[in-house]
Amino acid sequence: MARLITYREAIREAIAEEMSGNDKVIFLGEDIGAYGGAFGVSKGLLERFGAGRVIETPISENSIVGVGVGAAMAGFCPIVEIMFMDFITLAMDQIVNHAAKIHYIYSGQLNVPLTVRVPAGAGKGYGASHSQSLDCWFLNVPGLKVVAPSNPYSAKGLLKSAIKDPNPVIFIENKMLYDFKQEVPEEPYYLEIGKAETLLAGTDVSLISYGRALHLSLAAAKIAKEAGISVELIDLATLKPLDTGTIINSVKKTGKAVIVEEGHKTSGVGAEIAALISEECLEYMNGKVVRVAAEECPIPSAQKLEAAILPSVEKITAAIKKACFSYE
Amino acid sequence: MARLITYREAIREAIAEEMSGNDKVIFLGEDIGAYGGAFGVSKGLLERFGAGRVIETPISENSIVGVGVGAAMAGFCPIVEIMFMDFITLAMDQIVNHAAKIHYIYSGQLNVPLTVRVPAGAGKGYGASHSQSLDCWFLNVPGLKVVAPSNPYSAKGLLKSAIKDPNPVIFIENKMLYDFKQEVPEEPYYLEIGKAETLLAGTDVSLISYGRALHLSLAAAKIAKEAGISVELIDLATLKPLDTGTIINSVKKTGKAVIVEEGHKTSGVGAEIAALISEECLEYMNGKVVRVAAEECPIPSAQKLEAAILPSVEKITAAIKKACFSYE
Amino acid sequence: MANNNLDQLINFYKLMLKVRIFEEKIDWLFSRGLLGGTSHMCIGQEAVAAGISANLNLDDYVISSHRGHGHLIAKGGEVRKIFSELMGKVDGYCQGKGGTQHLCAKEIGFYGTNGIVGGGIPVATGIALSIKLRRSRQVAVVFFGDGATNQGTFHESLNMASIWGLPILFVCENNLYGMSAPVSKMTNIKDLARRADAYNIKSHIVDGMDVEAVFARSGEALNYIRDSQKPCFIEAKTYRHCGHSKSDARVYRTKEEEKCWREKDCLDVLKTRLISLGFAAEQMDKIKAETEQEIEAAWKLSEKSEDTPLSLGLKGVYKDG
Amino acid sequence: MANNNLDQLINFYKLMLKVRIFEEKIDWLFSRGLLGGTSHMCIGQEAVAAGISANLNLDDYVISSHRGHGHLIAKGGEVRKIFSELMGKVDGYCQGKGGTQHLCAKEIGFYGTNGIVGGGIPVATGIALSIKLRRSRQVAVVFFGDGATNQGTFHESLNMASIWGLPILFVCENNLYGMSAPVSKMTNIKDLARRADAYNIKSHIVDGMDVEAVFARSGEALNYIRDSQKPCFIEAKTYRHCGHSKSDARVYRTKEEEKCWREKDCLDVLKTRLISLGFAAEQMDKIKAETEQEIEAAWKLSEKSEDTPLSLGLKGVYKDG
Ligand SMILES: Cc1ncc(C[n+]2csc(CCOP(=O)(O)OP(=O)(O)O)c2C)c(N)n1
Ligand SMILES: Cc1ncc(C[n+]2csc(CCOP(=O)(O)OP(=O)(O)O)c2C)c(N)n1
Ligand SMILES: [Mg+2]
Ligand SMILES: [Mg+2]
Repeated sequence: MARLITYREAIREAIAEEMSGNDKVIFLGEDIGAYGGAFGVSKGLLERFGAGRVIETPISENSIVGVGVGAAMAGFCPIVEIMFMDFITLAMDQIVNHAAKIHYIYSGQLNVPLTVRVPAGAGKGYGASHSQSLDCWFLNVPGLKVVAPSNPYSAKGLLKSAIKDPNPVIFIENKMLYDFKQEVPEEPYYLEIGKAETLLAGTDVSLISYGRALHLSLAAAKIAKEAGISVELIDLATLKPLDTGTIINSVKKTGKAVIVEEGHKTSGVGAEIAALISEECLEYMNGKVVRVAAEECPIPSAQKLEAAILPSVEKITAAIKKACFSYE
Repeated sequence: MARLITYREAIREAIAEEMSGNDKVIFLGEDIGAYGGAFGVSKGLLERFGAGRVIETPISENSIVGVGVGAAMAGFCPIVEIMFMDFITLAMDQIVNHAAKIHYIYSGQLNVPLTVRVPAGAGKGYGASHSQSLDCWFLNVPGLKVVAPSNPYSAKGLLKSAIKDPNPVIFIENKMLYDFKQEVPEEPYYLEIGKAETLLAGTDVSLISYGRALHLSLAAAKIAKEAGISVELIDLATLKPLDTGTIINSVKKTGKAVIVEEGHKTSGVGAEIAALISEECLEYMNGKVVRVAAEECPIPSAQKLEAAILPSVEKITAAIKKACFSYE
Repeated sequence: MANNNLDQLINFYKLMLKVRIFEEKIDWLFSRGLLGGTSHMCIGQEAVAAGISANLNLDDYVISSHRGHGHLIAKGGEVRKIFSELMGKVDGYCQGKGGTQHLCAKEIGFYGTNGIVGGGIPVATGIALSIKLRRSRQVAVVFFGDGATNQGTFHESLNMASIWGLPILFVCENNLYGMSAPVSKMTNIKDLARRADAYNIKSHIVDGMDVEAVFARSGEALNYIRDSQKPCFIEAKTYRHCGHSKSDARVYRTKEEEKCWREKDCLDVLKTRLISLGFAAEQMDKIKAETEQEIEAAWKLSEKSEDTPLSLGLKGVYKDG
Repeated sequence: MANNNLDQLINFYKLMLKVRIFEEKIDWLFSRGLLGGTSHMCIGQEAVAAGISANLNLDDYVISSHRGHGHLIAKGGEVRKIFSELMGKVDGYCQGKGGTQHLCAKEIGFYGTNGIVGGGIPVATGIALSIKLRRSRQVAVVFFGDGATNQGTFHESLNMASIWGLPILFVCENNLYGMSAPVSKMTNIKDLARRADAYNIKSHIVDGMDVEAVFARSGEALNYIRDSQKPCFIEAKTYRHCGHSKSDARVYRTKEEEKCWREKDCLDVLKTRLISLGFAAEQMDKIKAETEQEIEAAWKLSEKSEDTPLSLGLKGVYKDG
């Protein structure tokens, strides 16, 4: 039986189910108790699981993650919430030098089953320090997995898998999606980390995206369809390990690619995908590769400015046209 | 008059000249005084400029950079040394949320003429927490400039420009290059940030690299030449802003590209360059785009393992062949 | 002297009332959906900024936190420019690029509100280092909350300020909560001022609801800093009557506690004091009315002013060299 | 009792000597170019690890710093496996993947040396949290230097350990320098133990050159932790006779200072004590000779053992799920 629930509820359910199923799953973060977290994700969890497992922390991002790393090394499966992805800048040492490396450098003696949940993205006028999508950094760090679901169904299934994963997973939520609703089964389920989903099959151009940008891409794909362009829309869902097979097969088929992300373009997630295409699909290309991303500018606070620098349906539509029609 | 000096000496000269020329230039870092810095770069500077300007700090990376940001906002031009690039993970907040954004978010009222010097790279058997090249992260951060010189001449000229630049610059030194010698003019000179250098002109394949990997690339280019392949070798020198013109023109000419970096491949610096090629040069390609980078593994301590995961002349040579000969 | 004192108190009253009415207007605008983004109001805490800033010169630096409107206004900031900033108008302090958490007014020495809890502390320390290097008699004052004292930067910065002897006043506005987290659960000491001992930094505890006390103590502290070239720390015990930010149901505290602190409200304390000094209640009402008008007029002006055009708003990532 | 005590002291002597001779061997190997990478020796500081670890059970956790060989050996680590690790051999603790700064021996509760100054402190705090959640009577002990106490993680972690009541012993080995930086210049307090006050954590100062004192005080501290489920802090005043790492000319300190501390060397202190208890000098010489042989033999074994093959050495980035 499925019912309509929000992305927020889906995430909450995933946490609750995993906490119910395994008493080694604990949850740490700022204001995750009575307050319910900055975005209301954790409402009710403290009441349900108690202060021994829903652990409210001081404002100490690097050490919160470090505590998660230590607890994970010693047999627990901590979920750490960093209130805004922007604040993960404070915790990079524990994520990159500790969580990501411990299994390898200690030659498999210890592992770090840690999930770091980070609400990312812009669109609410919160300004430059509360709106970033720093996703691409983590792709460059061996030892991490990175997940960034675009909808309630994948958010729930992937978060459950992330919590169960014996490796550290950066779980990127988009704050504009928290109220987005979708049918989600009542029965527990897991989704495999590392699998992209082809949302629309198409033949003319591969449109590759994830997270909130996926929704804009979907709208653009519909517009393109009306213009007679058949779009193959791929939701990456996992950013590391990338589902390179799905990407490559699609682009080999269509010969064109548009990649859409909410973060900044230079060296962003789209760069890796475009690079992959350049390495693997060159001889199949009959159109362009185009990246759509945030402009090269910190996220402004004023919402009109903010909207102008973010990817939009218009920009994606234009990119699709460029990919399809500007090849000589 | 030019004389043979090391990369280390070139950097030291750049600091000393800028400190002599402008008493607003100050230098902060751990063990940069009597000890001379972990790599001996700052030997003699304390004696020459005094403890008022060569300021030894406690082990507090995030706040050291933060202090640099504050001093920069208030009219100074601080150079901050982070002893190993790996430790910059601790300072990401001050770099990304503060240094990079202040000029924009405060609408130009303040600016941050800060230079953050970071010795990066592997090859000395220091292990996973002392060997990383995290260069690519900073490319994704609007507001930063990123420089990564491969030789004494460019190190000196670019560091002087970085210190003079009114914006924050991440200055990436490679620790394996400190003893590398080159002729460097005695007269002060500045090199423009944002310019790549074409070291070898060639027609068959563009070999794009920087830093220590540039030296391996040069050796590979010579081997390729013997095999009859004409390599155009480009030293990026600046990673942000990228000299896209030089890259694009070269690849349009050669129709093939090999990109070599010391950091990890996924979402690395090479990804951005390959993406650029995929966007701008598709219709000119007559061979492959190939990236050479560190394997997807933390840097092992054992030197044989370390050598195995890093780019090498052999790997680059193989990549050149692949780019040139595997295209159907 | 007595008259001077009265004038000073009347000035405090005007300033604190201005901050209060401004913040209440912001709250109201949010509740009506007339403002986007978010905002952290300092309703209840006005005396801290007012009392301290009265001891500052124009060229002294103030570095603020996410809860910074009061700090800015107390340093001489214009409410219209704050309204405009929150509205994304071109005449805002930062043309709408910054917003509430990234406000800056260089010309009055206000070096920014800051969206990162604890983020401003090392920045302020660096500014204090610049003062030391310039050998001027300026000071840097940095405001932060109780919650920020658990951040690594707090520790690192106080240590550096102490070993280097920097002219900086660390002001901890202990309003009992960091967002929803009670300071009593997030630290295990009674007075946050004790944390300064770990760096051998002199500290004061002051009743943050009493502007006179804040003024006197911070005056002392600032003189000490200017004279000794050493940092100083003030813990101001205070309370925010409002929620943490625009949408906070305040489930983490009791109505009784709120009521108890309402009764100690800094504006009421000051009113009582003014009346005891013979200042007429009608005069205060008049000030209030004038201030309300002033805020309304500023809001009207902001509303009418021009949105920042894209041509301007997306420029300025780099400073031209 | 007296005999027990003597046995204990003889054990300390053996252990500390083993660490000393091991570290001297490492130093010698570097000076001959027989080892790559780097290494931070603990020569002079042996009594701290020895005295504390004697109070620990196998299932207690030790989390160490970059200067961790002594901590590992004291917890029961095998010198051969350390040699092998430094040599990149397959029988090293981590198959050469980790090296000196990333050594781990899970089976004896040694949860790692750590290349990031201050990096192990939150990790240890998390391990202590796991103990609390499991309700076992284990403790976590984390070693770090004076320099590390200026790192943000130190502050953040001590605060969390205190508010949550975690069974953790924070051990600050104050050897007067963080690399070249004198603690007297990098902090502005006399005793680093005072920093624990800022979190309401009980602390002890102990003469780190006197293994008996370390043993007694840490025993007390560990009992307190196990009984009260509260953290405790020990500042051990000590000195490293050697340089910071393999290539350190020690320009930042005087020969007189070094000589003065040499005279307080922990092994000499212990020898004198043993002699006063009637233990024969020849016995000690014999122990020394045996230990030298043991270390040499271990080294020989490591030298001969197999390099980690690439097929193994580049695997294991992820744990299979
Ligand atoms: C690094 C960081 N972590 C978390 C937050 C979210 N946040 C904003 S204000 C706040 C509470 C701060 O408490 P305190 O320092 O006491 O200041 P107050 O809000 O009480 O003025 C939190 C957790 C943030 N902005 N930055
Ligand atoms: C985050 C970080 N910063 C700097 C270094 C370089 N470094 C290694 S050891 C050391 C000194 C540490 O001093 P202390 O904590 O007193 O330990 P000791 O070396 O004296 O045992 C420094 C600066 C590092 N490894 N990690
Ligand atoms: Mg507070
Ligand atoms: Mg030390």
